[in-house]
This record gives sequence, C-alpha cells and structure tokens, in this order.
Amino acid sequence: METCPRSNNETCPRPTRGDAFVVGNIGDARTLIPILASDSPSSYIVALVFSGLVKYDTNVELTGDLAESWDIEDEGLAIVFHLRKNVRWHDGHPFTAEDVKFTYEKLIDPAVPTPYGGDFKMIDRLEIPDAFTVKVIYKEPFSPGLTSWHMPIMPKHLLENESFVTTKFARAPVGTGPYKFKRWKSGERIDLVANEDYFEHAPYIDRYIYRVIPDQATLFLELETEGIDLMSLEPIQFKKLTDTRFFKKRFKKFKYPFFGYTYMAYNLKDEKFKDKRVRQALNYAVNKQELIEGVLFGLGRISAGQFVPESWAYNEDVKPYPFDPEKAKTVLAECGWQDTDGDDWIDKDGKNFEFTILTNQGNDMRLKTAEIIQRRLKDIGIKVDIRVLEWAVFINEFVDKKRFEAIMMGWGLGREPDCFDIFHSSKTGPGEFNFVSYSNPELDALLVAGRRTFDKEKRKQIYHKVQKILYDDQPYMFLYVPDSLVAVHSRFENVKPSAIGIGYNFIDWWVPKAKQRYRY
Amino acid sequence: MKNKLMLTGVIIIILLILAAVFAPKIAKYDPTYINIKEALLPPSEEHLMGTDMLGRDLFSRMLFGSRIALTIGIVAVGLAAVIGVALGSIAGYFGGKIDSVIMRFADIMLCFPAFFLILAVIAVVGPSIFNIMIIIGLTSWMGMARLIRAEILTLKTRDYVLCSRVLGASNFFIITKHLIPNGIGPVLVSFVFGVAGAILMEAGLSFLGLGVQPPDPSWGNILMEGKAVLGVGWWVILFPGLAILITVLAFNLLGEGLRDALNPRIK
Amino acid sequence: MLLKVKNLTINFKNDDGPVKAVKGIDFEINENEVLGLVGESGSGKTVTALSIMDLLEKKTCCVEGEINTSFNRVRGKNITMVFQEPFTSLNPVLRVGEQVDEVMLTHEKASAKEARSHTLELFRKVMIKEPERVYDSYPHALSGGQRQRVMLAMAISLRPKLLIADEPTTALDVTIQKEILELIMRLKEELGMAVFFITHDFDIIKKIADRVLVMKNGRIVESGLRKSVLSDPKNEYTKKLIDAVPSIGGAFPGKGKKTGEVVLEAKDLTKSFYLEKGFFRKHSSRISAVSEVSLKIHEGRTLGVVGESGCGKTTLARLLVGLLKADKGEVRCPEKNIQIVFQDPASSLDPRMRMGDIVLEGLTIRGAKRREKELVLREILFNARLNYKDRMKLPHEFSGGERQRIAIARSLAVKPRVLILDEPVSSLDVIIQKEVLGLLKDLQKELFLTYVFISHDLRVIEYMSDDVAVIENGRIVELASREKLYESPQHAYTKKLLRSVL
Amino acid sequence: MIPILFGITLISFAVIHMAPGKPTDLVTQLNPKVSMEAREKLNKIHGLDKPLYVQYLDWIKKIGRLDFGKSFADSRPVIDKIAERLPITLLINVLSIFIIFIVSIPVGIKSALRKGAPFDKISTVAVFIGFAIPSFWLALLLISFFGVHLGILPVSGIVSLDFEKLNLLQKIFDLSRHLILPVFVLSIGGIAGFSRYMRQSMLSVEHQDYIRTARAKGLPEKEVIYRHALKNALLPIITILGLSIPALLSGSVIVEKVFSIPGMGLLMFESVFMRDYNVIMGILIVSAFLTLLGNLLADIAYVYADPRIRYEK
Repeated sequence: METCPRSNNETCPRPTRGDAFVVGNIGDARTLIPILASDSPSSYIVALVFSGLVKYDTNVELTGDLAESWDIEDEGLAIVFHLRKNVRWHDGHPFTAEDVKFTYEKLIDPAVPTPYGGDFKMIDRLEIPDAFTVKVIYKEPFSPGLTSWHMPIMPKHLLENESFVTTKFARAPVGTGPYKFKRWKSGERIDLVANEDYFEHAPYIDRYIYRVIPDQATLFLELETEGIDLMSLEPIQFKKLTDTRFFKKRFKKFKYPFFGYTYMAYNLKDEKFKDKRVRQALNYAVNKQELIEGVLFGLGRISAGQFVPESWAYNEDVKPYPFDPEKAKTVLAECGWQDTDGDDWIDKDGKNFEFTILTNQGNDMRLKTAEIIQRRLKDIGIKVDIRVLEWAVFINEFVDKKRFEAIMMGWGLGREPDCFDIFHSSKTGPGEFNFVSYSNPELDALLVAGRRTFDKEKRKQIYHKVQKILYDDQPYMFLYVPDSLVAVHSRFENVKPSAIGIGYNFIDWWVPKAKQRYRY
Repeated sequence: MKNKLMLTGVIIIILLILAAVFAPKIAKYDPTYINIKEALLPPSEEHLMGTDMLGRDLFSRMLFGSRIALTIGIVAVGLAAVIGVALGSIAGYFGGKIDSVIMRFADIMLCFPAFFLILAVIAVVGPSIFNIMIIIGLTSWMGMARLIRAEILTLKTRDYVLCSRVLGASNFFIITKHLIPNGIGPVLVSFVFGVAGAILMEAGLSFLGLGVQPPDPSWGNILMEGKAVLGVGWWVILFPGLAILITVLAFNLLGEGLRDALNPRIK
Repeated sequence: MLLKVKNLTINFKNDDGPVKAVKGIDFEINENEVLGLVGESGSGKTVTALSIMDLLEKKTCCVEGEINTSFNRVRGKNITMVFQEPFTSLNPVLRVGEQVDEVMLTHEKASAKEARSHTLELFRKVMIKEPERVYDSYPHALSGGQRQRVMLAMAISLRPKLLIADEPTTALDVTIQKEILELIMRLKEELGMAVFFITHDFDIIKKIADRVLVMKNGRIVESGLRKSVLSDPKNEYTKKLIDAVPSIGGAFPGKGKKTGEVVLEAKDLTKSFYLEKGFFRKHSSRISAVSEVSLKIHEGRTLGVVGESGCGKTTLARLLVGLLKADKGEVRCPEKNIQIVFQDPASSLDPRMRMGDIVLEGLTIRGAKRREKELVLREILFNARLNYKDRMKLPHEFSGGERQRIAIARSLAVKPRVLILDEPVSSLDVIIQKEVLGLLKDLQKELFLTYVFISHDLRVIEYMSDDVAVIENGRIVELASREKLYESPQHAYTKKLLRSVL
Repeated sequence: MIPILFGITLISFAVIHMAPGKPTDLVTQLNPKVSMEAREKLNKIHGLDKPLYVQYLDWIKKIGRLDFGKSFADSRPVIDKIAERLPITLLINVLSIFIIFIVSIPVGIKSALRKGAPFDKISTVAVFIGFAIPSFWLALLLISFFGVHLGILPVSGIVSLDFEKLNLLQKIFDLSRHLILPVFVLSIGGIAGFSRYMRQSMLSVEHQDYIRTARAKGLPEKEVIYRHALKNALLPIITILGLSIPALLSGSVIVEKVFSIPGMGLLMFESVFMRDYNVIMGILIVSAFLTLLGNLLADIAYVYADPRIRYEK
C-alpha cells in the first residue's frame, strides 16, 4: 500500500515497530468527547482515538473510514452508509450502526453543549435498517452533509446512560481509531498506545505522547534539545532559527498549505464602504506581497477570495489585484474622494477618509498586518487607527453588534467549500457570521444551489462563480493564506506532506530499530 | 559606601527620567517603524542595540520603553500612596470601628497573592497601559496604609501631640502639622521601593503577554518577543533584561538610602 | 591594690571624626573597697567601666593606656558587671536560670546539674523568693527588682574579686532601690570583693562609698575619701554637684496659708483601662488607674503628687488637663486654662518644628496675629531664660535642659493659671535639674502660677511643694501640707517611702 | 477569621463579575459552525443567565461544600483541577522556602558579623542584584545556558518522559534535575530579601543590652552569637516568612510558565487567557486561604519561639 521512498535499485527497508512519538504543543486538551472538542489540542487527540464515517484522502477527496462505501439516493435527499464489519471499540465491544445513530442523537440533543449541531439539523431522520447500514434522510438535498460525517463516532454502550457534562469518558475515551487512550496528566501530557486491532493496520509507532509546554519559546527549546519530536513552527522559527547545522541534522522541516486565510472585513453598512469601487481601490493600495514578506517571512500566498488554492473549488482565473497605489487614488477620486483642503488626507463632503481597524489581542500577525496596511493607506491619504481588543470584548461588543468600521480577522476552513453561513444575506442576524452585512442576490442563489448540488463538476462551476463574484465585490480585503509549518524529528520514516497536511498517514510512520529513542 | 550607592541610584534615575522625557529627541527611529529587510541586525553604529525580528530599532524601543516603565511605576504607586495614606491615616487617627473596617479590608486584600489578584482583574478588564496602572495601584495600597497607620498610632501618643491638643488644636491641625510631616517618611521609602516593585510587576505582566500590548514597546514585551529568537538574537534578550535590572536596582538603592537617612539608628 | 588604671584614653570613631570620651584618667581600686564614680550623663563613666571589662567594640573605639590587675583578669569569673537596665539586660528568649547557669558552665566546666543547684543557691543568696519558679521563668515574667537580683546572682556566681555596678538602681522604684543597695553591700561583705560603683547620685555615694571619683567630660576632676570629698570638695564642679542634690529636711520657705481662690478642683476622679491581652486578643482585663481622687488647689500654691511608677500619677495628670475623660467624677477649673509639661523633652517637641514655632504653637492655634506673636515670643523667651536668637533652631540642636525650658515656654505662652508638671526634671542631670526647678519657682512667683507637680522623687517634691499627695495604686493615701507630711507621716506607705530615701 | 474568609470570597467574586463578556465566548470562538443559539445554551448550562447576587449566593453555598463549580474550559470540577496542580506548586514553594532559609540565614549572619568586610560588601551587592533581577529574564538565561548551551539540565517540565520506569533513587534524581532551575529562580528574590533582613536583624540584636550581658559573663563569642543573638534575630524573620508566602505564590506564575511546570500558577495563567472564571475564583480563594494558613503557621511558630507571647497567653 505505501510506496517505497528510495530508488528502485535499493531494497525497500521494511517498517519496524517500536519507539514513541512525542508531540509538543502550548495548549492542553479540554475534553476528549469528540462532539464537544472544539479546540485544536482536543481535536488532535480525538482524531487519533476516534474514527468518523468518512475522511479525506491526499487528493482532498472523501473516502471511507468507518463506512466502507456510501450511496446518494433520492436525488441527494438521502445518504446510505455501508459500515465496515468486524470493527471493535478499544474495549472489545463491536461497532455497529447503533453507535452512529447514538452519535447523531447526541449531536441534535439540546442538552448536549456541542458546537457541531448545525449541519445535522438539516437531517430529517436517520434510520438503521440493519447493524451495518445507516440511512440519513435530509429535509432537502444538502451536499455539505456528506462531509459532516467525518464527525467521530462515539460508543453507545459506554455513553448512553452518561451525562455529557459530567462523564468520566471525557478524560478516558474509548474509540475505534489507531491509538488507544492510556492516561492523561492534566497540564502535562496525554499518553496513547498503538491499537493492535486497528482496522487498517496496527500503527508502527508504539506510543504517542502529547506534551503540554505552554510557552512557544520553551517549546522551541525543547525541540532543540530533542525533548519533543514535532512542533508547529512560527514563520520566524522556520526561517531563522532552524537554519543551524545542528538542527538540520536532527529535524526535517515541512511546509504545507493551511486551509484558511486572513482578511480585513468592511462594515458594508458604513457609508464609506458601501461603494464597491472604494473597496476595490483599497485593495489596489495594499501590497499583499509585502504583508507576506513582513508578517510571514514569505511563507504564504496571496489570497484570492474565499477558497485556498488547494481546494477543488478554487478558481484559477481570479487573479489578485496588483499593488497599484496610483490606480487606487484615481478610482477614489472618481468616487469623489480627493484631498480638497490640502491636509494630505483625502476627503469628501468635508469629511476626511478615516477609519479604525479593530483586531483581537494575542495575535501578533494580525496586528503587524494591520500596521503595514495602516502605512500603505496613509500613502494614498487615508487615515487609519488600530485598536486591539480583548477577544471576548472584540466579539461580543463589536463584531456581534456590528459596531465596527473594519476588522482584521481570519477564517479557518474545512475542505467543504460551502460558505452559506458567511456570505448569504439571511445570515446577518446578531451573532451570525455575515457580520459585514453583505448581500448580493446573485451570490445568494449560487450559495443555495451549491448546497443542493451533489455533482462535483457542477458544484465546481458554482463555486468558481462564487469566488469571482466575491473577489469582485470585495466585502473583505482578502489578504493572504499562510503556510502550515512543522518540524519533525528526522528519525521518522515515511513522512510525506500532502495537500491535507502530514498527519494523515501517521500509522505508516516508523523508525529504524537503531534510531529508536524510547525503548521500554 | 551607603551614600555612594544612593548617589548611584539617584544618578541612574535622573538619566532614566531624562531618557524618558527626551525619548523622541534621542531616538533615531520611530520605535514602531517596521523594516523587514533589517530584521535581527546585531548592535552596530546604525542600531546601537541592534534590531528586533521586525527590523525595529531596539534602542529606540528601549527608550520609549523607559517612558512606559517609569509612567506605570510612578503613577501606579502614586495612586496606591494616595489611597494608602488616606485610608491609613483615617484608620490610625480615628481608631475604633472605622479603623477595624479599613484594616480588615486591607488584611483581606493582603491575603491574595498580588500577582494572582492582578491577573484575575486583567482577565476581566483586559490588558492595557491604563488598566495596568490602575490595577497595580488598587492592589498595592495596603502596605502603605499599614505603615502610615502604625506611624500615626505612635505619633498621636507623642507628648508634643498631646501638648498640641491641650493647647486647643483641632484634629485637622494635628494631622496636618504634626502627624503627616512626621509620619510620611516610611511612606516615602515605601513609595520608592514600590516603584521598583511596580516596574518589575509591569515587566512580568508584559512578559506574560498580559501587560502592555504591542506595538507599544515595554521592556517586558520586548523581552517576550525576544524569547522567540533566543538562539540567534542575544541582544533582544540582553538589553531589556538589563534595563529592568538596572532601573529596579536604582530605585532600590534610592529607597535603601532614604530609609537610612530617615532612620539614623540603623547606620 | 586590685586594679590600676593608668592614662586611660578612649576615642570613638564617629562619622564626623573621632570623639574623645575619656581623656587620660588614672585611678586604682583596692581590695574589698567600694569605689564610687560620680558624674553626669555623658561624662564617660560607663565607657570607663566597659573598658575595664574589655567590652568595648574594637571596630568603633580605640582604647589607649594601661589597665593592670593584681590577678588574672577573666571576664565573668573574677571581674563582673551589673548594668543599669534590668529590663533589657537579660535575654528575653532564654529562661532566667539557664542564663545564670552559663557562668558556671563556661568557666568551671560544670555539669548541668551542678550548675542548676549552684544557681538556685545563688538565688537564695540574693534573696529571691521561690528560686525554683524563678529559675524556670523568662525575664519578662519578673519584676525589675527581681531581674536586678538575677543579674547580681550572675555577677557573684564565682566569687569575683571585683564587681562593677553601673547605676544598678537608677531604673528601679525608690523602695526597691534601697533593697538592692543593701543587698550589694551585704554581698560585698560576705564575699570579700571590691565594688566599683557608678552613679549620678551623690546620695548613694554618701551612703556606700569608701572613696569617690568625680568625673566630668572624660576627666577625673576630683578624687579622695568619701568624707573629705563630701565635706570639703576642692573642685568647683564637685561643689556644684553636691549642692544640686536635693535632700530631705531642707528648710524651704513656705507660702503661708491657703488664701487664694480655688483654681482647680477634682472630685471623685476615677478612670480604668481595658487591657487587650493574649494571642487572639479576646480576653481583656480591667485595670483601675485612678480611683476616687479628690483634690483642691488654691491659687499660687504647688501641690506635689508623689508615687512609684505605675501608681496612676500620669493618668491623673492627663485627667486634670482633659486629655483623658474620667469614668466618674469631675474636674473643675473656673478659667479652663490649664497647661501641661511632660517628662521627656525629647518627645514633647516636634522634631521638625523650629523653636520659635514650637513656643508659639498655642497662639498659632488660637489664630493670633504675627505682631502679637512676635511680642509674646520675646517676652516668653526672656522669662524662660532662652535666647531669642535661637528661635530658628530645631529641637535636637538644644541641650536637655534647654529643651525642657522650651516646653515650659510653650505652655506659658498661652498664659495659663495652672500648670501641670509631670516629672518635669526626672530625665535631667542634677545640676540642670536644679536650674529648671529654680526657674519653675521663679516663674511661679513672677507669673503667679499654680502648679501640680508630679514626681517619684520625694526630695524634689519636698523642694517644690506646699502640699503633698501620696498616691498608691491610684488612690490618694495621704494628703497633707509639706511640713506635716515629712515630719509626721501618717500612712504606712508614706512612711515606707520616706524610709527608702537614702 | 470568619469575616476575612467571607471578605475573600466576596472580593474574588466581585473581581470576576465586572467583566463585559461571557466566559463561554472563548469556548465557542468564532467558529462558523457555532451558532448564537449554541452559545446561549452554553450560558444556561453554566448558570450565567441568572442575576449576579443569585450567582454569588449559589456560588458561596457551594464553596461551603468545597465545590468551586466547573471549569468552563473542560467542564471538570474546579476543585479537581486545583487539587491536581496544587501539590506541584506547594512542592516548589516549600523547597524554595527551605532554600531561602538555608542560604539567607548564614549569609545574613556572616555579613552582619563581618560588617564592612569584603564578604559583606560582595553579599550586599549580590543582594541588591538578586532583589532587582527580573525572574523571567534570569530563567531564560539559565535555561539557555544550562539547558541548551551546556545541555546538562532539562529545559522544561518536572519529570522525564520515562519517569514511571525509574527506581526510587533515579526518580529523586530525575525530579531534582528538573527542579533545580525553577526552585532557584523562585528563591532568588527571597534569598536576597531574607539575607538582608537577617543581616539587619542580627545587627540590631548585636547592640542589645543582653548581648553585652552575655559577653560580660565571659561567654565565648560563638556562644554569644549562636545562643544569645541568633535566637532573637530569628524572631522577626518568622513573621516576615509568613508574610512572604503571597509573594512566593505570585512568583510561581512566572516560573511555572517559563519552565512549563503544570502547577497552580500555570493553571491561573491559562485560566486568565481563557477567562475560565470559576477556576480563577477558585485559585484566588485557595491562594488566599494558603496565605492565611501561612500566617497562622507563622503566628504559631512565633508563639512557640517567643516566650513573651507565650506568657501572655
């Protein structure tokens, strides 16, 4: 199944078992109940301990996980999953369709504080004709529904009589994934061991240790002293600190695309930003490449709309605006923004063009981005203030209540291109995600169609249009897509980055006997 | 020896104040000016203390950092002193119920480790220069209140105070003419030490990312940013640390000297 | 000859340069004699004693000259010392017995058991009641007299050849003073040791010394046998010193009959305090400071109030001027113009105020005009024998006697009719004492003042008073005219007090 | 005692409930998949929709039963979270107190006895520097020197990954290796301060009359100092030690953060970032309680050490 990395002449070394893999991260997990885990540390562990019905392959296509296959029926109104047989929970109990049904029921249970209920509310009912078949019937055709079934499935026999708020399961989970939970020392480490009975094959690396080191600099020192085998690097670390011979001998660095982008959103209810030509002009005035150099040390790409280049929905024909401050000035002048009073700030109806960018505290990159934009807009006569706010205040008092002119934020995306919640004109209520109050009937229609269509080619067409319209309308100034950067200890073989990251084939990683560090 | 130490402290403080006041004149660069091409340059003639990872001139940032350190130190402890002296002298002079209510309140406040209390408040109101000053002020008046109260308790039984009362003096006359002038010494000493403490506190908070927020340069957050380049940019770590050390040292020396001057017995 | 001091010079290294404390003195002590050393505070007495004991810190002072002894000087064994302050001279965290044991343990290598029984025997020798209990007590549980006995026990532990006693009775109440002096004399006889007795009080010298040295400013100005020095002092200073000592039975002119109006009257004054005690400050005990005191003072006269420390004198003074409110009874003063002068001039002057401002404080409070203040200041300074030129000086620039005169001047500036004097001369040296007392008498005549004069010293009281009240435990046990009280005391306590006067 | 405990809870609660936002905000983040409805649901589950005084009364009733509520972050009982973190913090603090004692007392005594000598001068300078040095800076320097440059001490954590497999001796060794730097950094300020206090205290005792008495008795200098002077000089130190507990606890936030030690200080730091109010309030109360306990212990020690107070009792 795996391909040998060496050339054909050499004999391919056989993977050996053993050793441990130590991951360092600044945060501890919060809960290991899959449908409650919303932070990234929890998600790492959940992904190793549990399995969903479907998962992505390296081509960003959905493939079976706990489900062997599926059929779309009734013109997209129903999905029938055919489950793997002979899959057992880590405690030996067999996995069946009952577990899928149980998981679904919990996802829509109002007493369970899960953040993932949304997509499952589109389901009309879920039937289990037999122990290994699950039939999901939607209220109307809903193409993102299939992706939503990557949701890890939970064991009914252990959880049916438990309260999700108090259960011990949250700190001692039992799943069907490649690693079994062993122990959790809060704030310190989480230990997993290889699941010998994993349905694909037993992982080669015996133990997975998740270490909590709550300080980015200390974390890096631990990496340098080989106290951990993997960590996500910051751009500066990737570029500058890992250039030593010492480091290169011990670690391999990987760079792969991140599914998400950073943007500056305008409040479209604001008079200044109502005219799309103004927004386009601002886009001309900001040098995105400079942002990438300055903020990301070159480790990122210019964003050209809602989708990242790796997504199948990405439209190659949408080109980012070039950096052209002169053009920006011309366009603004056409819209009536000119410096009439000689104070170096452009004005209209006696008022200078000035606005404030709000961003949240604790994210340096966003702040630096805002600072560079501030300088570029000054060059064309726009006065920008920056205000950094504590996260909860930022969201509650300003974003939710739409009390802002512009904000600097980022979206992390799934592989499913559906962005109904973000841009559809019906999603502008308080606390909903179309906080810029964007409304374009043409786009609304496309977003609805995208959700109802299952044919990938047709969807592609739809989302290409979506991207084009969005980039043209500029409800956001789309800025950049950062790269994901990691360092992995060089003793691990078979580490192959792909469009979906590097962790997807973790069960195939292995360490030659002679290089193994942890032997007991 | 003692006097020399105190003099050293005074000179350093004066230099710091000058640096802070004239920071915009001395600094060659805008402390927030980002120049990626010049990132992480070691100290040179162009950049006396080198540049940080965004190519900002460290010397300029340090200069402006001294403004923040001194402002926070002095304003915060000034606030604490005003609250402390007011509450402490009321408690000490009037005694009785007022005294026990005020001092019990101070006792309760003193039960909380200062850093914990400050962190908790920051969790609520969010970090900013203004908030840090107010929070440090509001959580560090207790020592001074106790000091001035203790002073007033002994001073008010001094014979000259009794005489003054027999001569018909009012409470106000006694407090302002006798008690405060004679009792303010320890508060002054405590103020100077307090400034040192507040500067350390601010640096610590900023170092944790809960103090002064970037791009405002504080020695603590320069150090926090420097932490990320520990292996390759020693100057980003060295200078802010030294600056904090020297400043705190200077205030401590001054405090120690003042204490000796006001209390000749421990010479 | 037991000990011979030759050309002893002692310099202290100070921040402002060296200070000569002792300037080349010679004397000797013979076996089995009591040598008295008299002098005012700061004359170099204690330093001389400490240098004999070799207890001066080498770092801060420089001792020159010779000190020779006829025996091998071993500190604590054959040459010992008793200090002035019994309250601070014992280690507060060690049991009294242990502290005495140490002498034996250090010098004789005795066992703990031997040391203990030796100590108990010593305690009996110095007439400590319940020696076993005292042995296991901590110093703070003992009275001043008991502590001084413990110090003596420690000093005589190994039958020393020379005992240096540095003002051993000064801090004690008069009745105790006498007991301790008698004890020292008895021990001297019993143990056959020499005593080097340091004091400021010629009365004590009269009583105990064989020979006398008089010291002034680091020099010995006169020496000789007790009798010859006392009866025929050669030196002017010695004369002055002897003259200044008040003595009982002097003939002082009285002021005749009580004729003036009553300017101050107290009726049934009673005052108690609540002491907060104990670790959790819960139990408080009531201490009665003044009970049912009634007084009447006529214009122009002096009422002396005498009693031992803690008898309630000070409380009474504060009740009379209104600093304290009585629980019961009342103070009547028709013109409401009473002022007070306290014992310690160091504490009664605000260290940060200038002399002129201190004196005028009462007028400032009353809102007087500058011109008026200026006039009063000149007049009052003249009356108090103070120099107008010194009005800008701070209190620490004045001597003790001057400070007390400043305090008096401050009280007089508001023209009171009655002045309460609370131990006004107790902290002053005898010669100064006499000056201040003389000043007070003159002022009384000039300004027609009425005094309440409070003191523990029967001699001073006799010198000053027209009438005398004796206080014991907050009650007046005897109140009579001066002549009557001193000639035929009625109450047992009065008799005891008078007997203890040397 | 009771009013103080009451005051502690009141302040802890008041401090936290002046917040503009809701603690659940961070849990839900700005995740496109979390609806407004879901957030309301979370608020309800945590009782955040009730009026403030009701929340306080509910809360204080629970505290009586040692129930500090649940963490917003992971729904675990706050008391459990604190209980698993507290021992580490206590261990480090107790070790620090121990180190402070055994270093600063001899240093203080020695510099007092040799006032003005080279040792005194050097220790005075060291004390001033120790007092002024920012602990986080010192920690960084020590980590990069001993941990990275020399590679002889671990960079973070309190035990090695294979701790469980070690025998007792190895365990102790491993733990000590991890604790050396953090305990040193946490102690440094205390060592400086206490050396100074000890020196001052010793100097003032040296001039007491009873020391002169002891010398007059002819006691050897050693006994004068160790039997008579030291005991008295230590008395004020006991009180100051009790008062220094809050300062030590404060210090553990930074030390635990820099060395990644999963103690209560780090929990506080994390909770502050996550606005995990129940945990913050719990830690405030526990730390205040520890301070009270420390003061009580110091009082008891003082009563034991000073016969004057014992007598009054």
